[in-house]
Amino acid sequence: MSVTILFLGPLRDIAGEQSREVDGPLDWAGLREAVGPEVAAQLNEDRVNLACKGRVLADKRALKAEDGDEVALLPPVSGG
Amino acid sequence: MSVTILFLGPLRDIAGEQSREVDGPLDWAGLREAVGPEVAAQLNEDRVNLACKGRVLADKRALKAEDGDEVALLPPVSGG
Amino acid sequence: MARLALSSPLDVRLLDKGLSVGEALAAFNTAHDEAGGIVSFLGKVRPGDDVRALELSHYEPLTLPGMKELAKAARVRFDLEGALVWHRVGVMSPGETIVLVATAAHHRRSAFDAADYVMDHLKSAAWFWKRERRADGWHWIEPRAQDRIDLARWN
Amino acid sequence: MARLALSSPLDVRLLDKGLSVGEALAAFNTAHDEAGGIVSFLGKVRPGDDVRALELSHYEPLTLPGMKELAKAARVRFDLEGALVWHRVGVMSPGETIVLVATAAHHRRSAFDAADYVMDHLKSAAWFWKRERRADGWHWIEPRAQDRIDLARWN
Repeated sequence: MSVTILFLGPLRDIAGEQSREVDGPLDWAGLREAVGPEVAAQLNEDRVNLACKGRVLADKRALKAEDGDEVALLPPVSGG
Repeated sequence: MSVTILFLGPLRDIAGEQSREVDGPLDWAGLREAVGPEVAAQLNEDRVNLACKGRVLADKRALKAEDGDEVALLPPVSGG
Repeated sequence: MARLALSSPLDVRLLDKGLSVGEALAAFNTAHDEAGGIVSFLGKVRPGDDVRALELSHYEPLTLPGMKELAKAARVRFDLEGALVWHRVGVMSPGETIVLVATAAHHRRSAFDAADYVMDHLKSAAWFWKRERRADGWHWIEPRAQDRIDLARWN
Repeated sequence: MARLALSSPLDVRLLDKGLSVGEALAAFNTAHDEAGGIVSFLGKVRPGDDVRALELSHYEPLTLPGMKELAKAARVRFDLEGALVWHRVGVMSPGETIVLVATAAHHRRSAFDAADYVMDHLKSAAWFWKRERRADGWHWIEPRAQDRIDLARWN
């Protein structure tokens, strides 16, 4: 069991992979460390959101993920 | 040969008929006389238009219809 | 689905019987496969309000030419790739289609605005006269004040 | 035409392959025969601009629930009788449909505004990420400034 970090949209290209498994628990500092400096820089931007267990966090800095959780990094969207 | 006067929409009910043939030539005064006082009162209103030979007249008081022409009385429209 | 031939870029019709909306829109879509956005409006006789039937009358020499002018004006104003403007005449029952408009454009805003523009003009600036049959007989319908306000937006 | 079953009043789908626009709109029309007005928007991959393919990705736990919330919000805000909100995911070619939205309402203004509202939100407030393949490879697309301005109209 571990925390799954998912890279959505262009963050996948920056991360160089679609997902990564890390040991829980995982907080904001741990996440930024786990994803490397380039993705961490993106994460700092307001327009990049974070979801944990399928819910978007109102305050991404309050992340508290446990083993088994999925954490998704959500860059700015473009649909339609 | 004569001038055909066509009553469109609700004017048909007021006129009590769909069309009427009158001898040409027909001008604004002649038209108002030919259609009777009730329709003539409607004709005086700005929102009632007049077409002659399939063209809406910019100035309906300038009507000059000859035998063979069709004159259409066009009350306010409502489509769609 | 049977292939329906549309004239392109503008297909403008007066129809004296029902129409297949799905077929018309599928054909319009196919005819404009370069367009990024297609908007359609379908207007139907509403059941309720005690309306048993609706009749639309027109004046042959003016109505269709006026609709063609309207479609041309919309095409120029909104830079459309194409438009379909179909309007029923005659007697219709509740649930039946009165009008079908479709617009194809590069961008969605143009397609939306153009369909809106065409509908506002069909409602209160095209040569149609509408009456409804209720329990107590036929009643002529005048454009609502709202229709005139809608139309004035485009001036 | 084959009968397509729609959920009513709201039919919201993520599709991983092409769709028949004519069939969908015919079914929507049939499902809402009490509505006076039905508006649809169809968005397609535009040929040209050197785009060879377009890919839309999504995030399963958020995307469909978000679209359902959007449809519900539109229904309440514009007093809709129903709405259809279908969005493609995966790789598409020029000419293929990306999105189909249809709205049914008592009055045409509500149907127009609701379709417009849903599209503005799908463009820049739904969980999709879009990239285009051009001659030199794939490029991620960010919402245009105009898309954000369009969205702000509804606040």
